[in-house]
Amino acid sequence: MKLAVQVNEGPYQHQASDSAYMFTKAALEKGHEVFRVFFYHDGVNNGTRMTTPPQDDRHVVNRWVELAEKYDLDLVICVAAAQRRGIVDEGEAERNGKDGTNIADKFRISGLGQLIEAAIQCDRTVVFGD
Amino acid sequence: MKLAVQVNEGPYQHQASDSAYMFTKAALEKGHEVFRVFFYHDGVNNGTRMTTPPQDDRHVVNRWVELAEKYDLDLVICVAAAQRRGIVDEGEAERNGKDGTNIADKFRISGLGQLIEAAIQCDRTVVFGD
Amino acid sequence: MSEVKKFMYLNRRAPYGTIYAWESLEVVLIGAAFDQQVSLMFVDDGVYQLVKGSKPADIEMKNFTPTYRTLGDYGVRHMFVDKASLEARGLTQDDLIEVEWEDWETEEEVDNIVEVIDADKVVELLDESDVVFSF
Amino acid sequence: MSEVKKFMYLNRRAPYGTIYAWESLEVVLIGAAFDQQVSLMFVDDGVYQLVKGSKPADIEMKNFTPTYRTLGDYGVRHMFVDKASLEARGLTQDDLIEVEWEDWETEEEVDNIVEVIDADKVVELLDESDVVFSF
Amino acid sequence: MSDLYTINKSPFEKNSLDSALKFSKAGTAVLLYEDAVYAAVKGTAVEEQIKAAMGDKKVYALGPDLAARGIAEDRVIDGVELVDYTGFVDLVEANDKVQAWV
Amino acid sequence: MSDLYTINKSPFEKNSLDSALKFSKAGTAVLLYEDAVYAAVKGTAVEEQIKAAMGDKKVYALGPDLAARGIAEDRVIDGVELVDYTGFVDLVEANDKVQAWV
Repeated sequence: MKLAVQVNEGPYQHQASDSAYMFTKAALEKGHEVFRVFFYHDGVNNGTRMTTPPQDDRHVVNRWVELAEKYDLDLVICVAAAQRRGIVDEGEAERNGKDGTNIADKFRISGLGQLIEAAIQCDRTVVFGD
Repeated sequence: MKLAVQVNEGPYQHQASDSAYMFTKAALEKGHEVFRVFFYHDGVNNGTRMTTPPQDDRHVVNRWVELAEKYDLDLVICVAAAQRRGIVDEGEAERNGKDGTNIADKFRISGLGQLIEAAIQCDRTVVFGD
Repeated sequence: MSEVKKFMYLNRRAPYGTIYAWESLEVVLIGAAFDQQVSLMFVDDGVYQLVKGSKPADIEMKNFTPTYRTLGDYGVRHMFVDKASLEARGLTQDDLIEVEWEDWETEEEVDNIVEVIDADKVVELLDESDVVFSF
Repeated sequence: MSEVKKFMYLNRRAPYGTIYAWESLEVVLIGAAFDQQVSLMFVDDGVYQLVKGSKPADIEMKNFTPTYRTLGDYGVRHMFVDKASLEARGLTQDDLIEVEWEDWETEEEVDNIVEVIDADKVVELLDESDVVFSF
Repeated sequence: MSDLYTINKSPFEKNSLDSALKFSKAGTAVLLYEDAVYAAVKGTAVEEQIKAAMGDKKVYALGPDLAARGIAEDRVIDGVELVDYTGFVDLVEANDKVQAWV
Repeated sequence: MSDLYTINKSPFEKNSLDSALKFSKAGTAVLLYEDAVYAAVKGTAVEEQIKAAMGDKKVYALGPDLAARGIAEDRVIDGVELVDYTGFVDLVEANDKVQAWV
C-alpha cells in the first residue's frame, strides 16, 4: 500500500505529530510505502532544528529525521504555512530577507501541490490533526 | 489597574494571540499598566522573528514588537516551553549547542517564575488560550 | 494512475477563531491545477464558513469569504451544506453566500452550486469520495 | 503586596492528548518557590489527570502521573475533584491517585489531599480564589 | 467576589459554555468572544441555555468578533450586551478576577 | 466503499464522536485513538452511544493510548476491538479510504 500522511499540529502541544509518527513507523516496518509526509498548519513546526526537549522526553523532531534517514522518507513542509509560522530554509531566508534558517535536516519546504499530488498518487491519505 | 496577560497559543493557528493583542492594546490605550505578557505553551511561537505572513494579512509577531516599543512592554517567553518548540535566543543557543537564534527583538526568554510573580503582583491575570 | 479521483474537503470548523478554514481553502485553490473532481462539504461549525456579511476589520483579519465565491472558477463543482447543522445554528440558505459555476467548454452555467442537503446525502457523498481531506 | 494570594489551577483537559496538563503541572512545581496558597481543581476531562495506572511507554511519552503524587511537597494543600465529572466518566475516587501532605513545622499530616466535591463546592472554591489559572 | 468568566469556543464544538455556566454563581459576568459569540445568536440550539443563564447572570458578547463572523446586531439575543475590546478591559476592571474557560 | 473513520478527541470535550457517528453508514469501521479512547470505557455517559453504534458498525480502540491513560483492558466495552499501531495500519489498508474526524 502506498500512503500519504498529513500532519496538522506542531510538536508537543498536541499528540497529532506523535500519532502520525507512530503510525508512519508502523506502516514502514510492515513494508508499506510512505510516499510523503506533508506538514501543514502548525504541523510545519515539526521541522525546526532549534528544539531541545527535556532529556527524559522524546525528541519529536529528531525522531522524524531518523525515520527519514532510515527509510528515505520525503518530509515536506508547506511553504505558505511555514511563512506564517517562521520555518525557514536557505531559499526562504534569501527570498524573505531573513538572517538565518531553522529548518531541520531531511525536511524540505515546498508548495501545497505536493499534498494534492500525494493524495492523487497514493492508495490512502491519512490525516492527523487536532 | 495592573494587568498580567498570558498567551497559550501560537500565531495564526488560533485567534488567542490576536485577542490577547487587541485586549492588551485596548488596556494600554486606556491608561492601564500591563506589567507583563507571558507566552506559554505554543504561545512561545509568537516570539520568532522568522515569520513572513502574506502582505495582505496582519503580522502577529511584529504587532507585539511594535506594542512593546511604544509602551515599553515586557514580553516574556517561557524557557521550558521554548525549548520544546525551538524558540532560541543567544543564551539558549549557547547552552543547547544551537547554530543560530530566531527570537524576535523585544521578546525575552525566562522562567515560569515570571508568570507566578506577575500573577502575584497584578490586580488581574487574563488568560488567552484554545 | 490515470483515473480522476473524487476529492472531498470536509469542513467542520468555524472561520476566524482558528486558521483551519482559511488554510483549507488555500488547498482548494492550489488544487485547481490538478486533474481531480472536487467537492466541498460543510457540516457542524463548518457551515459558518459560508455565512455572508463577514466584516473582520475590527479584529484586524483578512475577509476571506469573497474567496469562496470564486471557487467555481477553481474547479469546484459542488459545495454541500448539512441541513441539520444550519438549523441548529439558526441559519437558513438565505444566510449563505452564492457561488456561480460555468463550464467554459460547454457554456453550461449554474447560478449557485451551494446546495443544502440532509444527513443521508452527506453520508452518501462522503462514501462516494476517493479522498476526504479534514483540516 | 504583602497579602498571600489564593491561587487556583483549574484543570479541564485530559493528559497525553495535549500538553496542557503537563505544562500546567510545571507551573505548580515552579510556583512552590513563591509565597501563595495553592489549590488544584479538576473538572471535566481534567479528572483524567489523576487516574492511576498510566503506562505511556508505548506512545513514547513520559509518565507524569507520579509527579502529581509529590505535589504535597510543593506547597499544594488541596486537590479538588468534581464529583459529576468523575461519574460521567465511569470513575470513582478509587480510580484516582492519592497525594500525601505534611506540614513540616507543625508536623500535621494528611493521608490524602485529593477530595471529591460537588458542583456547589467547586463554584464556592473558584469564587474564593484570587487568581484562577486556566491552561 | 465578582467574577468575569470568559468563553471563546463555539458551544456546538466544545463543552466550554456548558461547563462555565454549570460552575458559575448568580451575578457572574459572562463574556462570549472569538467563536463563542455564536452562542449569543437568536434561534440556535443553545438560545434557551443563554436565556436561562441571563436569569441571574449578565451576558456580554464581543462586537468585533460578531461582525467578523457576519452576525448583525439584530440577530443577537435581547439582553446580551455588546462590548468592544475597551469594554472587555472595563469588564476585567469591574470584576475581582477573570476565569478563562478555554 | 468501506470507510475507516478515525476519532481522536474526548467525547466529553468535543463533538467529534457525535458527528462521526451521525455521518456514518452501516459497516463503517470506527477507530478511537488519542483522547477518543475514553469513549471505549464501560460505565461512562457515552457508553450507550458506542453500544448503539456497534449495532451496525465495528468499533476499534488503540491499545497504546488506552494504556497511556491508565485504562485496563477489562474496563473496555465488550465488543470493542483493541489494536496497536500495526493494527491501525492494517485497518487503513483493509478499508477503501480514511476519514479523520478531527
